[in-house]
Amino acid sequence: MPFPRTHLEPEHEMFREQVRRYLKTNMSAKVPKWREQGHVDREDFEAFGENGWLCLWADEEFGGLGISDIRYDQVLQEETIRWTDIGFFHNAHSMLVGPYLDRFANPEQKKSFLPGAVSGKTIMAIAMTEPDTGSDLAAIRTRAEDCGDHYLLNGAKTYISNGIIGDLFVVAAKTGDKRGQIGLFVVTADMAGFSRGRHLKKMGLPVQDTAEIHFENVKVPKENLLGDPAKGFSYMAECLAVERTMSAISSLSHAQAAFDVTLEFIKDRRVFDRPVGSFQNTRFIMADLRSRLDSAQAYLDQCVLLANDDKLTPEDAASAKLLCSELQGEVVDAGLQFHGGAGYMDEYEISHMFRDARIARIYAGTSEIMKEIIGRGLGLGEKDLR
Amino acid sequence: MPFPRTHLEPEHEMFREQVRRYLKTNMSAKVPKWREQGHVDREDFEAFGENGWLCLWADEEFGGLGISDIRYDQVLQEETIRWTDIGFFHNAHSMLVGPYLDRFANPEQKKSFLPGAVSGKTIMAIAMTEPDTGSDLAAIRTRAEDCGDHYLLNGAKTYISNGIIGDLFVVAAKTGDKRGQIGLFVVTADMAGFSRGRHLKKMGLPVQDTAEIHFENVKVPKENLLGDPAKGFSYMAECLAVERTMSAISSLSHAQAAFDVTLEFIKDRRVFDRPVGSFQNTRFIMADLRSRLDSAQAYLDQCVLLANDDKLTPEDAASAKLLCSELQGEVVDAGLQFHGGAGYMDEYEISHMFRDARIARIYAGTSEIMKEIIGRGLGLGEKDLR
Amino acid sequence: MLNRTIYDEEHEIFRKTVRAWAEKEVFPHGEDWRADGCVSRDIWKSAGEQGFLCMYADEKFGGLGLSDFRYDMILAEEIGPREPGFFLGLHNRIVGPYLQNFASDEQRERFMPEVVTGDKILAIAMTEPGTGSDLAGIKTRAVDEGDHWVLNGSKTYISNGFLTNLVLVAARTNPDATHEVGLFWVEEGMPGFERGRNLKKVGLESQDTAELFFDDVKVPKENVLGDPKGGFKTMMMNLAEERLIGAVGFVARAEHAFSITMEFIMERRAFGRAIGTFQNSRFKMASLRTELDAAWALTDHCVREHMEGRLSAEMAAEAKLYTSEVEGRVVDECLQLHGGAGYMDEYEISRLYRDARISRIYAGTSEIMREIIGRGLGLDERQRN
Amino acid sequence: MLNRTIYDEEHEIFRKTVRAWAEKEVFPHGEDWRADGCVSRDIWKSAGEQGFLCMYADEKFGGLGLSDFRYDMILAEEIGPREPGFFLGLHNRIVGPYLQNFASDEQRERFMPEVVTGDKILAIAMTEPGTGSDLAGIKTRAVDEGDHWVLNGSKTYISNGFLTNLVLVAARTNPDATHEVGLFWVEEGMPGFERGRNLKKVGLESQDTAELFFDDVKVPKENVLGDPKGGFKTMMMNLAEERLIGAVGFVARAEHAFSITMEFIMERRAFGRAIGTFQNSRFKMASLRTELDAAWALTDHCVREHMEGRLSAEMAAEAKLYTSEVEGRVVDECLQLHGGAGYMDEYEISRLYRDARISRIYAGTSEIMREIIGRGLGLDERQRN
Repeated sequence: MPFPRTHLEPEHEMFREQVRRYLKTNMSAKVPKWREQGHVDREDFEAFGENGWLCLWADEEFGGLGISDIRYDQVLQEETIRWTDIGFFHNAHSMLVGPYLDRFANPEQKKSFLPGAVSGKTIMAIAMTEPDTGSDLAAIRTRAEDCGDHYLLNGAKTYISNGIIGDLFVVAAKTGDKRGQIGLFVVTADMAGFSRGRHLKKMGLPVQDTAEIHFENVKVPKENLLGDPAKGFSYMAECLAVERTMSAISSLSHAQAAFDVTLEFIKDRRVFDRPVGSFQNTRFIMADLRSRLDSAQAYLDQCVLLANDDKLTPEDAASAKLLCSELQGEVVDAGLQFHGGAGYMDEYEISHMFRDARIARIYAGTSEIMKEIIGRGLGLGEKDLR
Repeated sequence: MPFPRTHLEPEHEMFREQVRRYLKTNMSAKVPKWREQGHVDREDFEAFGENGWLCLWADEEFGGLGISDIRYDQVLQEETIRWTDIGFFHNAHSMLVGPYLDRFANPEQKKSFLPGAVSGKTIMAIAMTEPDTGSDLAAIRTRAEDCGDHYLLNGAKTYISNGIIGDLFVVAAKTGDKRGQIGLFVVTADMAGFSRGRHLKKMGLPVQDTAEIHFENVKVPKENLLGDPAKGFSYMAECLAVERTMSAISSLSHAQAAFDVTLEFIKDRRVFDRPVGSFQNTRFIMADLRSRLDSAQAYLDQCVLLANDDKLTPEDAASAKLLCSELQGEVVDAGLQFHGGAGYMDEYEISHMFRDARIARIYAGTSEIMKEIIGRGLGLGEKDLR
Repeated sequence: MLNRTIYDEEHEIFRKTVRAWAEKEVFPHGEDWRADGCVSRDIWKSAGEQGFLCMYADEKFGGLGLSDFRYDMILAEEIGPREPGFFLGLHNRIVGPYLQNFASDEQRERFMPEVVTGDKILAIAMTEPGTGSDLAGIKTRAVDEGDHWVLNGSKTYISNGFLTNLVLVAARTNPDATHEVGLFWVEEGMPGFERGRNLKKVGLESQDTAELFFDDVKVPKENVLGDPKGGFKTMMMNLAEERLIGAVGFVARAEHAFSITMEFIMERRAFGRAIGTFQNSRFKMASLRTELDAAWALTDHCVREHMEGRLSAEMAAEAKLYTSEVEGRVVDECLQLHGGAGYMDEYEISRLYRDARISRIYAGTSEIMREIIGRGLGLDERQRN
Repeated sequence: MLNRTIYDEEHEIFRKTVRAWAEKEVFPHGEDWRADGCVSRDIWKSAGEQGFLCMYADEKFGGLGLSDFRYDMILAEEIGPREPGFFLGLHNRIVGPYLQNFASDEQRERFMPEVVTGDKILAIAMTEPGTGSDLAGIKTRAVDEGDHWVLNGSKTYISNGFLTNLVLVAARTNPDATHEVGLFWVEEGMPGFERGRNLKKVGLESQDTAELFFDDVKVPKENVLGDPKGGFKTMMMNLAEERLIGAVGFVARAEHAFSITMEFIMERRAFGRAIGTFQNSRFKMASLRTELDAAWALTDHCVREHMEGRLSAEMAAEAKLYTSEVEGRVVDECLQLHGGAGYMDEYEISRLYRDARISRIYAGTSEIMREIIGRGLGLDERQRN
């Protein structure tokens, strides 16, 4: 019997049923095609939009449902990962990029960008990371020069999720010479000087298109500046707690799915005349993982409730992200191991899960950055404690 | 900011304040004496009794408060561990032995045993383990022979907590030759043929008196049989989920206290001209432990709520016990390490915590037994899966 | 870093030769071979020309008569980490020894010359769909038809399986006795012998791992290796060397991962410092360095024992277990220290991470190694009953 | 189990002698010594009579002129695990070498004879309250008063601190330069030299660990070891050997824990089977066996390098780090396999567990070892600026 999740109400479970039915019927079968071509299709975003599942939080005037309860996003993400592929990044669109528009866009900006975001006609991405900066966002070099009625944007970004199919990019760029003086700009793919670089090949997440993008004298009209041109850094900090909670949700959903795939396999696969799962070593490791999955789920669900009330601290979001991504890594590793040679072969789902999972301890802030955040919260920062 | 614990209501926190004030004022100072003599004093149990803190669940007619909400027991245990010593086993009295009386004693038995249990005049212990049986309870050898109006009890038990100061023992004994045919008997220390063996010396928990006890032709009146003489095994199974939850509570409270002691130490102690806590390695390990403590707490608190509703499965109780005791082991080990040489010295509290913690992965069922339980719950038992 | 003392001067000269050849002939083809899913036949012939194949073979077969295990260690160390699909160790130290030590003179005369030139690429076919490490569970059957055997069944996860033209196949020779297994040399072109797919996998992209099918394959009696009932025993005799050559490859790959990571973390900067100078990076690398050195010490010790002919199956299992687990930890931590770059194909660490994942599985999983070691300690119910 | 090849026949003869002596003279006193908080002075003299103390000392001082490190390894292996409080290694291989290698002829003549007989028990006093591994932070001061130095300060966690009658004390000799430190031989009976408490600790109950106080202690100039400003350098020169003898002791204790656990789990039964035959037990023991063997391989390798005079400080740090971490894992898993018995004083594993906990801390914590190894790799901000 699974550990009961008390934070979900009947309406969330009804929503889950609805999502599940749709995904199983309409999308599960597309996964091989997505993996082959290296991205989902525009129609997949649009289908989500038609169902009302993009940017749930958006106001009805923009076509949204005005639902800010992120338990719905959690359910959506859990079902997406279980029935399609963890690389379908509609959640990044809705909950990683979307919140910048929700929180910092002015009414005109909302009017112009949100309808497309909600319908899925406009696929969104965020462009922060640059070659050589990694987690050190204050060190970015992309510049936005104030030219009166517009900004002139120059620079390059990399590791951009939805980078190939994206239409709208929230771009972080330096607006002055001080470290951390950063503004956020809405750049659309049709602007002159915007170009996409390589579609990056990577170990896993084949469904997720990760790309480089370049800005060469892109004229970004002032109307596309989000909020204060010097406050981008604190805007990003503000959105990170939700981003990391979402990342933790993905990791844990993926870990739960990998656990289930493995559990099924080891009950079935026999060796030395017994099911692999009946060996004590297998049983003990699965038991240990089960208890940690349940514990992480209980914690994460609490974090989700706190995030709903805007009470989730950056430290707690970092804890959730750290825990869930590390656990995901352990589950897929053990799962592959228990598959034996089969686990190494592409035809077994666990092999994809293993490859897909490795980025989770890195993106949305590495485990090391998470520990810095939590550790500083304990008063152990090098600068605070002398 | 600590991770918010949402399962406690204001009345529990009021209770915590009351307990804390009492323990700090009246009991903290006794710890060195307890450690020296190897047990708490009878008066300490009686003091708890006077405060109404023993067997909270007992009916008012027996002097109890009729409170079956185990969050109060959780709070009591957390405060006991923080302000006195983890070896003061009033919780074993109230929540490990007590429930056998609560669940299986008939009205006459309750009338005769509960008032002393509630007042602390009768200190209770449970006698299951025997030399050579360990976790395999079905293999016990102590026998209770049916002699008409009484049972004749013969055998020996070991590792009995409260074994030196205990007055009343719930004893498991074979009542027939079938494996697992066991009855439970209330044996009092004044019965002829009852004797205590050695007060066992052990690595830690000096405040907890752990002893051997012997039964040589002890005549146990039939009125002292609890329930059905053949159902002791299933009675024990019934009580184990709560016992393990309590054990998990103790482990996690101890781990939290060890974390705090260490955090304080490393902020203060300097090496190479910097506080130990300001080194990145220290900060990262403390951050990792912090996130796991929070996660375990969220899970455990959910388990407590489930136990309150009698919905906690044996598997989930085993998960909580496994997780919390393993985490406790890691916290005290890292805590001692960060104390450096000081951590190895008796005068630093962390050295006691390190020694006290090692039994937690063993008693109330070893980590291996917990994994068996959880693993079988997954359908991976050797007998279920062929 | 541990000062390895196992090599003499002539070995280091050999190492230089190997390195120069590999830089020129092997490494430049990596990308193509990964796209092809196997290395080229030409590189096998080139290795043969260099004298790198089955050096222990008699000079009359073109070999060098040199059985010193350390030359194959050097091949594993120099080539494996950078071109993981070129399974020289499998040819030289896993299958080759069957031909060298257990085959008939006639078989050696017939096969060894081309094995030494690289015209014949060796493979061994034990695993079947659903059997994994459990050799007693194989279902491929060989039926004695007088002057030949008839082979039926299928094998999977066969390394070198796509390129091989001489494969040693394990098959049951008695339907009533699971432990009666024979070993048969199956040659390319024998009717009924077919290759299946070249399997796609997590890593080792340039290593051809294939399914093999046997449909009424007539195998002449001359192609039976030794006693057709005694294949198990033969297979057991070569296990120590098989695990040892694996172990060398695992530590070597881990060492390579360590070394490219050292470069990366001293070059890449964050928050104004080389990322290698953060205490966390320093401590992780220090721990990995220590584990690597313990792995080298254990491996070299086992090699010395092997050269003295006294390496036990349990010690070989310890070496295989320990080195593959260390390798796994090293590539994981090293990838982490690369950050996002570590996930991208263009960074070598991402390939090493994927390649390494099979080490804890093939040639006997870590679990099987623990069974062997634990049973060697006497911790086995069956031995006690 | 790893076949160790480091010992020759004469070493094994010596091992038998040590073992016989220890069974008769050392081990029977364990309980008393634990109650006393230290071993007896008599056992030191008995060891001296056997020729076990500072074997490298010149024959004219009663020594054997035998510098072979392996004899001290054998003492550590045979005695340490069962009588952890008898710190022969400290006397012979940590403090003794200062006298042998860096002292004046006059000091050697004066002290060595009694050091060899065991009448003088050696200790070294570096650590101070609040400094831990940070030697640059010591506050004990020595002031030059012409024909003598005056010592003031206090030391703590001094092993052999209660029994010692000749202790080498590190003190700052220049108030303005933290790195100018001198080493002083302080003798029992010098006015102002006092011992504090024999500290109670988690384990090592029979090892006297004490505080030492120096209140205007007049130390004659003849008792200065080498350059009174150059103590740091001297201390650094002996670190490799200090860590190596520690490492041997750690693996030996872990090996002993493994061996008593093997006995326990084959004897103790649960659910109708010896608990050693459960797969979990078998796998745990197999993993521990593997780690132990890696630890022996690494340690013996380092000893060989040390005997060749080429063991680096970093490699010694690796050996210390690795063996103490392995020891910690081994005693923890072994205790777990004992179940409730493992927590009881009457089972030896409970003592081994407590004894082992200091190994990751003293003679430089695991964190300090990682700093040393990591800096040796060049991963150090300071080296780059």
